[in-house]
Amino acid sequence: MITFSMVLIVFLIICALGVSFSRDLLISIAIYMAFSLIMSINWLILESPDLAITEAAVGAGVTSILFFITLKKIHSIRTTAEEEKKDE
Amino acid sequence: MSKPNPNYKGSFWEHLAKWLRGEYDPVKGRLETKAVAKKTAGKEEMQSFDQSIQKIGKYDMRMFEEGIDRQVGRYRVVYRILSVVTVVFLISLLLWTVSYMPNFGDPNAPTNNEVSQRYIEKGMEEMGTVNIVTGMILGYRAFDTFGETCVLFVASCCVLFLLRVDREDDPQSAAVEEMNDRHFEPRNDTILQKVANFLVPLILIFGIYVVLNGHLSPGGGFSGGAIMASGAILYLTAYGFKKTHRFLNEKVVDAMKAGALILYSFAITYFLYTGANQLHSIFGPGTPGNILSAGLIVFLNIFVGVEVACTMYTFYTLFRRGGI
Amino acid sequence: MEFVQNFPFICIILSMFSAIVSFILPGKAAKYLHIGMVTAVLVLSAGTLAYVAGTGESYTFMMGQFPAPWGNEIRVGVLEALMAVIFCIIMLLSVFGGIAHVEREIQRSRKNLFYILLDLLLASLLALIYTNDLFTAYVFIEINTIAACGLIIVKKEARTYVSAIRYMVMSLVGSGLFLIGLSLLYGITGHLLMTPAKEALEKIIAQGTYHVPLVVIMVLVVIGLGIKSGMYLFHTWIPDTYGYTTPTCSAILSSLVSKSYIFLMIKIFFRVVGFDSIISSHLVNIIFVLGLIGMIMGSVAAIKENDIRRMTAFSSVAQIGYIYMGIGLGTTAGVVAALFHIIVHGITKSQLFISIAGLSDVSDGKQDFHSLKGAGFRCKIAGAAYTAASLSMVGMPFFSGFVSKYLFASSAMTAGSGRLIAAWIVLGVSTILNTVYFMRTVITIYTPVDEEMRKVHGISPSKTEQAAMAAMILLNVVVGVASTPIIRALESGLAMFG
Amino acid sequence: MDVIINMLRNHYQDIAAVFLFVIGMTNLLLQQNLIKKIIGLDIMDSAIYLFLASKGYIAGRTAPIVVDGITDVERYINPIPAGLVLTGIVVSVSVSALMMALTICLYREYHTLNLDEIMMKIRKEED
Repeated sequence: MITFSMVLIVFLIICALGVSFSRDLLISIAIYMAFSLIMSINWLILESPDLAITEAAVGAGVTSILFFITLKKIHSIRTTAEEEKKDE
Repeated sequence: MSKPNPNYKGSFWEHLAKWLRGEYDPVKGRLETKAVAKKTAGKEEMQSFDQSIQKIGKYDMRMFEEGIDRQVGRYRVVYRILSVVTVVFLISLLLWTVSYMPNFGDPNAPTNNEVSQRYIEKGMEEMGTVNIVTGMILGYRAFDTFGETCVLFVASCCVLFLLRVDREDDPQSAAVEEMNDRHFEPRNDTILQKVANFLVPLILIFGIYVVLNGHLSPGGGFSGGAIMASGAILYLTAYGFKKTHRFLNEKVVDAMKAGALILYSFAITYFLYTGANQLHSIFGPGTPGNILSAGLIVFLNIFVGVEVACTMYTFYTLFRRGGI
Repeated sequence: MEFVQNFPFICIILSMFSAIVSFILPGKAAKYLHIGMVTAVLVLSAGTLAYVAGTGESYTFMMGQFPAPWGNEIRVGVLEALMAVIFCIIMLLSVFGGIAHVEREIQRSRKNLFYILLDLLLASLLALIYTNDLFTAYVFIEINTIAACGLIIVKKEARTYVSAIRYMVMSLVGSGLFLIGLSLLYGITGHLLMTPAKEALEKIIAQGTYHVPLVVIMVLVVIGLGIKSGMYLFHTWIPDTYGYTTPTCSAILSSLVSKSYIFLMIKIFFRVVGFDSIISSHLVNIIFVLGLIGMIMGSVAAIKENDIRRMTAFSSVAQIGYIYMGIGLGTTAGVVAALFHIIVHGITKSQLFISIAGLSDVSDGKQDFHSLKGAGFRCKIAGAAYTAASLSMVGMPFFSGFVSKYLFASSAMTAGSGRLIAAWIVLGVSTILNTVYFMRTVITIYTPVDEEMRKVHGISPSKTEQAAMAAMILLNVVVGVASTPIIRALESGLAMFG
Repeated sequence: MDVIINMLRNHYQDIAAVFLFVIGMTNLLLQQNLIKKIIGLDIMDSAIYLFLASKGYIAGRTAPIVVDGITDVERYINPIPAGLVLTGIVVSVSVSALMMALTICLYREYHTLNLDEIMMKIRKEED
């Protein structure tokens, strides 16, 4: 069990570093989603199923959706701005 | 008036008068080089500490082109080293502290004292909850949880403040938002709709199950509410705003949210007031294990669930187009 | 149990409840509800103060059905009740003092949201004052932070978003550090309520175990709350935050929000870790030095500033330095002086921000010194309020600032001779610097100008705002003249803390 | 060497939490990109919660959900940290939602996600 949770921890740290060093924001967000899922498994190992279900629903679910929608919104604002420039 | 002093220009009085008028800065170029050496970096006077550490993050070549001299580059290197040193210091400080803490998984750690003992041994009897964590956050420490719901509420108010578009008062920006929303949006995607048809009821039922069984099994208002919200979000993504509006428009969501919060605050006031004044509460713990047990906790879970679901759904719609 | 003991609980719940109800009310109703609620809370807090001062004993109040180590608790003493009263008065005056600005600067459809933020801010301030539970403190710190961020962005201008982001980043680091300190404390004591945690810590200190974690906990809590209250070194968010939002919010942010964190810090010092272990860990020395540097550097930065509001914001850095210097003296007298300065600075700084708004309104809304020339003639009451607040900050007798400066100077004598000399020198230098930049503004706004410039350029402050300014001058003088009962109350409240 | 191995074995969850905390905080303070700042904030919060929750774990015991009516302390782990973290997770979601809303507003005004560039644009406006 210790080995398994150590592997999970190494994954967690790799994910955290990956977020900082990835170039693409979309990839960063996907890595963050993976981070949340691994964290949720880690909660299970720590015998806290309440936290696991909350982290899976809130961290990997809603927060990531909000990140994606933020990114999408930013892209659409950029596109609109570029179109306006073209029109001028 | 006295006659003008020939030595006036450049004198102390001229400087004073200029400073009073706001044209002259008495310490510019003198003080900041001595006392706050790091402030020489930019042309701005108040280049402050956290701005400076933010600048280490990345070499931004444009900064050099903007005519800020090479000094900035040198300072950035210094700050980069400084920040690395700070990080290493913080890690070693915390690790050093951790090494003095009780071991991980130690049954004799100071945390396992009479408090957790009572929660475990008496929790089911006093609160009627099989899930001890729920009994703790909604029973023993109910005030904290009410505060936490208020955190979500105040955050949703701030987001409303920032992003809401008033469709009646400001139709122009509403139209812009509508157009923005159309970008990158698949319209009437059949696969998505079929999948949503299948999944949305399942997700919603699961969410309701998690909320209602909060006192019996893992989960509770927060997780269940988030699950229900994700079901609603999936439906919205598949079918678009028009179809969703038939049963989930702004008024319904706001009314649900406000209603749940008002009922929650009434319930919590009753709970706290009776507790503090040693009055008899009409909501007893009931038979542990039944769905209608645990007194107020079932209702508190439902209120929290509805509030969380509505808030998350509002976040999503606000982010997408500034309103439901 | 007597019914009056329920008052603090009712205050907290009332403010949260009115926030929730305001969500479905129109803006005007939300405004009246807010004003009524603050008044009610003020009356209830005054009742609590009278009750606690009468019995001479503090009491704890169960927030739930279970007593101390199991359930939440709040604790009510003279100090808490007095702070609640003062905070309510400042809140009420600040809201009245900027009410026309709020009407002008905030969109009609968003007014109820603004009052929700104010209601929840008051709830969190009260909870931070009264709480006897560390985790409740954390939750309400978050409410406070988010509500404060909301107050920064109410004008919906591009510049305020940047200040909000910077404020949020710094604050979140602060609350993160605070929560880590809390987890460590929980790890070594197993308690989250202040009273049992203190008992457990006393045992730990007697045994000599866990010495290192204890010191780190203190450092983390001081840094975490220091960042949020604008201690020197972590003060960089202050000028941006106070400089661009609507005057009511500037006044509330500078005079209440940062002070509540300092109050919580003092509470944790006395009620959890014990002031003796703070002194023996030499942490007070660091707080003392940071306070002294802040007193000087804040004033220097204020002298360099050309925008009157940013100048006042930098003066906040200096004044918060005074408070930390008082705590850093390491004596009870020093802490009393610091607590008194919390009150004084709260009153005076809100007065400054409100009167600056009045002055800049009659100068075409500009805030640089050049445009403000002669503004004191254009709006007499704002000029008077500004002058009174400046004199108070400088330390003129008959104003509240004089008393707190006197308290700082006399309490320094109870500390060691090294501290005494350092504190006196820096107090002197800082007073001179204060005089320099405050008198500069006073001279500017009373520069003789011609007839044309004596007319109002822009909008004159409304009647309510003028009345609020007059009330603030009065309050300042009252606190300055009748300071003895307040100081006595602070002393007895601090004695109850232990 | 033994010290390090002992430390690793006895405190591995705490050590992970410390490293994640520092990574998250560095991201929050030093990253210029606002989205990455927010992710850093979330990682920092998760790390603190991991740190807090690891205080409640007791080796060989099960989750605090009463099975078969047995309410024996020797059987279940400490429920307090789990409850506190549950509170904390919701706080961190609300904070990050607020930060994202601020990010959208900033992007609308300045058309960039880079805080450095935003500061430079502001400085230009002021000059």
